[in-house]
Amino acid sequence: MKRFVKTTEMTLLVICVVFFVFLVIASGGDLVGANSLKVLLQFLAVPILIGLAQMVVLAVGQLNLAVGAVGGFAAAAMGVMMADHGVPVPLALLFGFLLAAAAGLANGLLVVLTRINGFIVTLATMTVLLGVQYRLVGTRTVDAYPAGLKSFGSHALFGVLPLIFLVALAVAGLLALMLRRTVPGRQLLASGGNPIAARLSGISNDRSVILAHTLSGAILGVAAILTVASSPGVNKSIGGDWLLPSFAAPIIGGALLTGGSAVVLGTVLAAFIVRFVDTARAEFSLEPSWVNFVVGAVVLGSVVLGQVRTRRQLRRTVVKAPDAAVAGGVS
Amino acid sequence: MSAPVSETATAALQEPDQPPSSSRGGRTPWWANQRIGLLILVVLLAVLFGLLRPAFFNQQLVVFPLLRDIAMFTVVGLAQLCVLSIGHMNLAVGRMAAFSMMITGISYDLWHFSLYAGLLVGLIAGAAIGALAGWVIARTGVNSFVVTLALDFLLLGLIPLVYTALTDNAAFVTKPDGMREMRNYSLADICIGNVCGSPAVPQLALFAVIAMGVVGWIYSRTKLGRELLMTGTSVKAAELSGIPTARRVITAHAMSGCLAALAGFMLAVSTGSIKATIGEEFMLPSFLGPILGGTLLAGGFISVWGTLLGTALTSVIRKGLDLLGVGLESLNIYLGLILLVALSTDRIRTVLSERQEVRQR
Amino acid sequence: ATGCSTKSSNDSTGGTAGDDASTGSTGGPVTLKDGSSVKLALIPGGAHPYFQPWKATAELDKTEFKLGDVTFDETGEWDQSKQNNVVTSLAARGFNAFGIFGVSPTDINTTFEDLKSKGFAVGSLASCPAGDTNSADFCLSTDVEAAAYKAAKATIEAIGGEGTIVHLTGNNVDSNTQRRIAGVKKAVGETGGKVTELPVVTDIDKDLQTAQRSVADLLAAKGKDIKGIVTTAYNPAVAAADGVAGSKLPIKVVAIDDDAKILSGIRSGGVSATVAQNPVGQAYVGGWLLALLGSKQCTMKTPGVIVDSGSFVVTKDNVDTYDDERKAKTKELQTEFASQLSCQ
Amino acid sequence: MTLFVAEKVDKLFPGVRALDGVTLSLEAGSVHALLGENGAGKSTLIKVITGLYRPDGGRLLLDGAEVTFGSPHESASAGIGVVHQERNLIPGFTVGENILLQKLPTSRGLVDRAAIRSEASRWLAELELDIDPDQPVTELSVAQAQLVEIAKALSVESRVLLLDEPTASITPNEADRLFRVVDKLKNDGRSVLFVSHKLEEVFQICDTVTVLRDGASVLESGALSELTRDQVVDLMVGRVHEALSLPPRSVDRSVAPLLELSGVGTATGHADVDLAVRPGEIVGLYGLVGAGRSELAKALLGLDRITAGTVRVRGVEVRIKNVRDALRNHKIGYVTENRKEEGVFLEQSVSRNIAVTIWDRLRKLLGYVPAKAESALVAQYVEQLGIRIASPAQLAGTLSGGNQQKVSLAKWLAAQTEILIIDEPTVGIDVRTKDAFHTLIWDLAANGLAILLITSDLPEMITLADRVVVMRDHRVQGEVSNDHDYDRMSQQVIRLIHAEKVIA
Ligand SMILES: Nc1ncnc2c1ncn2[C@@H]1O[C@H](COP(=O)(O)OP(=O)(O)OP(=O)(O)O)[C@@H](O)[C@H]1O
Ligand SMILES: Nc1ncnc2c1ncn2[C@@H]1O[C@H](COP(=O)(O)OP(=O)(O)OP(=O)(O)O)[C@@H](O)[C@H]1O
Ligand SMILES: O[C@@H]1[C@@H](O)[C@@H](O)CO[C@H]1O
Ligand SMILES: [Mg+2]
Ligand SMILES: [Mg+2]
Repeated sequence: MKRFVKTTEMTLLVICVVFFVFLVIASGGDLVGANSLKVLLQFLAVPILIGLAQMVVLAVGQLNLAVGAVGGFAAAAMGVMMADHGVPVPLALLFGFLLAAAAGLANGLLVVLTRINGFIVTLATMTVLLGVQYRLVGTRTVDAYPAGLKSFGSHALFGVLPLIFLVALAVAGLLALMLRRTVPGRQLLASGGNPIAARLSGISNDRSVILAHTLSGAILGVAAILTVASSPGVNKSIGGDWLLPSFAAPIIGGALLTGGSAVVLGTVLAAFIVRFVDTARAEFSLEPSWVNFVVGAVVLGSVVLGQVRTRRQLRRTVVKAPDAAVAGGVS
Repeated sequence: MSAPVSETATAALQEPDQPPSSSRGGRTPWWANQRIGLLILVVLLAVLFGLLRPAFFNQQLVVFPLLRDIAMFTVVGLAQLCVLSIGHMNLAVGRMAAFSMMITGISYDLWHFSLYAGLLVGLIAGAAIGALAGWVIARTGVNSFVVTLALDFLLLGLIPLVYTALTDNAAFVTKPDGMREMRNYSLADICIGNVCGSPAVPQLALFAVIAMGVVGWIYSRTKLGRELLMTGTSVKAAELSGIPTARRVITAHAMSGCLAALAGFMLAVSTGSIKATIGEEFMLPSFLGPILGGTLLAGGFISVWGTLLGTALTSVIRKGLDLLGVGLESLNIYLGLILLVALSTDRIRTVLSERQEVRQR
Repeated sequence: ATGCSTKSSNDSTGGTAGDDASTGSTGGPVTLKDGSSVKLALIPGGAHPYFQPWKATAELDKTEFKLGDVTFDETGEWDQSKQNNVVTSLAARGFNAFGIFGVSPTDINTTFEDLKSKGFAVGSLASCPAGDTNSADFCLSTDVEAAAYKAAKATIEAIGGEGTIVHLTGNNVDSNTQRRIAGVKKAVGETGGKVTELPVVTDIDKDLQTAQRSVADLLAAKGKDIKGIVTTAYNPAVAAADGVAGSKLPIKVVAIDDDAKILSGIRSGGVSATVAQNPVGQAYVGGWLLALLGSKQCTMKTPGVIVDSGSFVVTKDNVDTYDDERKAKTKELQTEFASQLSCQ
Repeated sequence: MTLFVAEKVDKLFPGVRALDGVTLSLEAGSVHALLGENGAGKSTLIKVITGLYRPDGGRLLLDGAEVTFGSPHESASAGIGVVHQERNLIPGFTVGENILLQKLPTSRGLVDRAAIRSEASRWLAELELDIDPDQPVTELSVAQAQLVEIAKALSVESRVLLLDEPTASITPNEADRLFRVVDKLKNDGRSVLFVSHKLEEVFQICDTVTVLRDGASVLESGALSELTRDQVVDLMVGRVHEALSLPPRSVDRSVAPLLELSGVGTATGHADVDLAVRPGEIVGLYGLVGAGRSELAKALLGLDRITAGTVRVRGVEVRIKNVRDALRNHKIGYVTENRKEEGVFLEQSVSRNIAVTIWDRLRKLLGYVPAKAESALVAQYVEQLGIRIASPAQLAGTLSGGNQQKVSLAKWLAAQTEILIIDEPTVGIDVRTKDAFHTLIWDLAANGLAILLITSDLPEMITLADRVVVMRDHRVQGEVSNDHDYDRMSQQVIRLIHAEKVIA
């Protein structure tokens, strides 16, 4: 707990709360109305998931440029299966999910087997999958799938908590549990934190990389399911705007590009902050130009703050340390 | 005062038997060199496309625009390469191009600058905005990814505001003298006596040649380039070796911004006007060229030739597919697959060379 | 939720190629003598449902005018550089007549000039270059300002002539967007203050999810005050129809284009009206003109003329018949152009 | 009983034959030393044994049966534990998790934190270490990190334990604790391989020895009791190694100090530090690990804030902004103790590593650095310091530790500084090179350089320093004038360290 107080997560939490309170006041209290809250949370589900999908690959020091393409392709596949081929909903969703996971697995395998830079591999698979997505849906917007799925996508518990948001949180929880408390999860982080040390401890970095990419694909599969359930339809533009936010959330959340950090909470909180900016845009009828300006400032501000924090912290620990070190002195 | 090492110390330090400094010492064979591999790939693909569609060698309609593209994206790649050299990223390359071209556009539209004066102003603006990014990174120690991403958003906000305020159509359409010619002229328009250059080579490509020359020279021949690479390898060690790392960070980003501006100018000249959306498509190609060419994302190693070849590889594939009339349903699928296959051969070569080397001993 | 009955947009989009051919006499008012030397390329800005009718119409052009070859190439992907590359590649492959939707209105004249200087026939289709000049042989396009004006009028009518409306559209720094914003403003202005407009929401046409999120946020923040939404871009139109239906607010939505998804919205009442354009007419008449110009049979009397290809307000009442109106317009276009030609 | 044998092992790297038919055999219940100069192939042999490298020839026998290890995991499962020369901890993890990483305890599919805590505590206790298993390893000092790695190797409960220079960065008293554990293992019938450049330790705890030279074993399993220290050194060096003899050198005490600190306090906690170094003088700065000596050096170079007192260089009060300022304007150089992270650029060529400080001097118009002049200078220092490289283009990261240290020093010699701060110069350096370094440092002082020598190696300090300043808890405890007599001096110094705090 004491350590938590000094973390990036804490900074983000404070920013979140302040931002939220500010928005509530600015909207004259409207924002805490059931519908507004629901809308706020409804559109957090997918951003949280794509942030997490990027976070797991960042955790092994890789990156995934194909987030949008994997998600968009899986969503398109599900849509087409249901609308054009009458595949039952659960089957189509399962199949789409598996496709996304398989795409992630393919990324991982390609990185490991070819030793080509992960950046290039995922760029190439992104290109391929964008092609497949277009081949699947063309310029159509596919929406002829059972209403049950759509009502799942728009249903909210107590009129406030959208189911899809809860699904996203559940995924975040599971991911956190897996990274913190399971052996494969720990091994994955060890590979990211110090690949040589991990290897010396008998951990297969290759396996960690494959696992991370597969997990990323699977999370994107869930994101695709939620997208299909909650969008007016599926078309070739799905996934088109996922790339940048997917990086922004974990990095604002405190992830290191060099690997080794599991920042599930930070990623979720960062997604909240970005979402608040959207809300502010609508609330103040801001021109997108101004919104972009604000996003830029918030990102920079929050991270600079975090940096100042850690620096101060570092200084403090260094000053404190001598006693501990001297304790082992010559006798 | 120098600190000579005396004979005694030197004698004491000498190894009894120096290892034979093998001439081949640790070098990989030429065919395993990544750049040469890329070159072979590019040539093979060009020949293949040429066989399938002889029009591939049409100077005016294919080679000329292809080279113009390669030239521009090479400069885009170099812009990224400069920050990659210190282990940073510039996610705002495209927007920096847009920003600098906005200044150039203003200089044409409002101040009636000549073509080259406007370019110069743009380059300065690019260097300045890049330096700003570098300065923030150096001062705050925040990751370059985050800073340039934030800057990207900031500019994304700023640029349209300026365009909407100053123009009717969100573009500066004033064309200074010489711009049209620059777009269309090839080396055939440059003659020494009655020997003229090839009509397949656009004059615009000269900018890329100059940029490659300057960047290559800086990194291979100068103190600045060496210091950038050292900073990229280890900031701590660089700082402790007396390299002003903060200043190098700023320099790298300024170079990046300046090159982004040049690329923006080349794009503006080749498409026709200076508009807010310049550079929107720069980001991925900016990484693709250098990284395909062997520049390390982690910093400390760059390849200018590699950047050209990496850029050429992707442009040639796309052009070939264009000529084969591959529709959008298949275009991206082929593009991605060819890239993967082509690069896998690179890996196979490396493995083979390692095997061979151990066998030779 | 709104209608769940989308089939392929190709078969339900208003008007098919065949219809338009039957409207004119074979070859139109001026008959093409020999189209075999003409290889026609229709090049949209990128993949978009709006352009899909061009594909079939191009095939029709080929059979009807006995053209050497036709192609429909959307690989430009909304990037002017890429589109320029597509154009030159097509030229290298032997195509010599081009109907182009320029990605960047401020740049496309340059591309046109290049092609003209090489002796090709060029038409600006579905959008005209920004500014006062058009360097193509002709421009056959929706008058976007007029279309937006009509859409705004339809919205105002739908809300009963009073209240607040909001305009959702695409890329702010695109000259067509500016024209659309002006069209809507004009219609609002004409109400003399009875209708007011919230600040325009731009830049939400990139993808469906962004559009959907923006609409939801807009409705959550301002839904109670809004009576009508006029959209002049595709994704915002789809998102607005869906978002309003989901929110159960009494808001009227006016959309753009007649993609299957939107027409089904009109039929089910989720969308009050849409402004259909005339892509079939553009491709058909454009193809015919380009063939005449490309075969050197005719030249334009005044190169660069700009002709409105028409826009049509579609409501529940005329959703099944508006296409006749459109066909009539196509026929009219041919006659209009015939007078602009000087032929051998 | 022979537990493990590595027989005629070969290992090739591009350009280097690191192992050339090496044979090593380890007996149960005995401690075996593996000695050799820097780059002799000790670490490479250990990496081959643990499955990290695939041997290019030879075979491994465990209990007389041939084994091949495809990965460290396989060797660990076969009962071989190892502490590698390089630090290998996972930064984001706790001490406990790092210790048990090879085999994380689980209960019901989840990592069992309580079990980690209790088990890790057991191994920490074994080393008499007072470290919280829940502490993140990033908060450990270098020495603590080293000890945690040893605990990690112990936790595998291996029959064969390989220790590659485990004592390089820990204090003598921590080393003693380690040796007690080694003794216990030995009595349990396990086999321990011990690599060290500190021969005193080797003679203290080892029973047998294998000596490597240039990748070949020149002595296999000799009994240490039958060897003298000089014999071992001669075997390693390959010829008769002359004991270090330094020519007399005197310091002119009347000359004003080149570097002078008075009442210096820093942001990292130093207070009232007084210190002066004259030209031609070697001032030793001694203290236990963590006394704040390196930090003082860094503050001097402007890397940390100086909050009180004055720093004078050549009599003039200065405020040094950064290393560049120190180098250019004051001719001060700093050879860091943290070779891997701060001393050398592992991913750059040897040539660039050495030349990094001289580009300023070589550069012509537009910053052009003539390659010829550069490589000539580099060649000169490579030659003078006997740096063992295949070519100047070789990456520094592929050099042995000793050669890396030489590179790190070479760059400061090349910079032609007048004041040199040298921090722990011979950690992990072989005997001969160490002697050479000592000659070199001596020599530099004789040539008029002012040298501030920070070292935790007391014999080294007593060999080289003219005066020894003792630090503790970021303060100067006192000063001893050195007469180079080890017994007398070491007592004085230790007494100073443990004296009551000086009253300020
Ligand atoms: N990965 C590698 N690639 C190339 N050469 C290497 C590699 N690792 C070691 N070498 C070379 O192999 C030789 C043996 O190195 P090794 O690290 O085993 O020496 P060592 O005896 O452990 O030395 P030290 O006492 O300095 O640790 C050296 O010449 C070194 O440069
Ligand atoms: N790598 C490290 N990680 C964490 N703390 C460290 C590290 N190195 C030093 N410290 C801490 O910094 C303080 C001062 O260390 P400094 O390096 O200046 O001491 P020193 O006297 O030079 O000893 P040495 O360099 O031998 O460790 C000590 O409290 C020490 O615990
Ligand atoms: O209506 C517009 C057309 O004018 C064209 O811009 C393509 O997109 C459609 O939505
Ligand atoms: Mg070693
Ligand atoms: Mg120290």
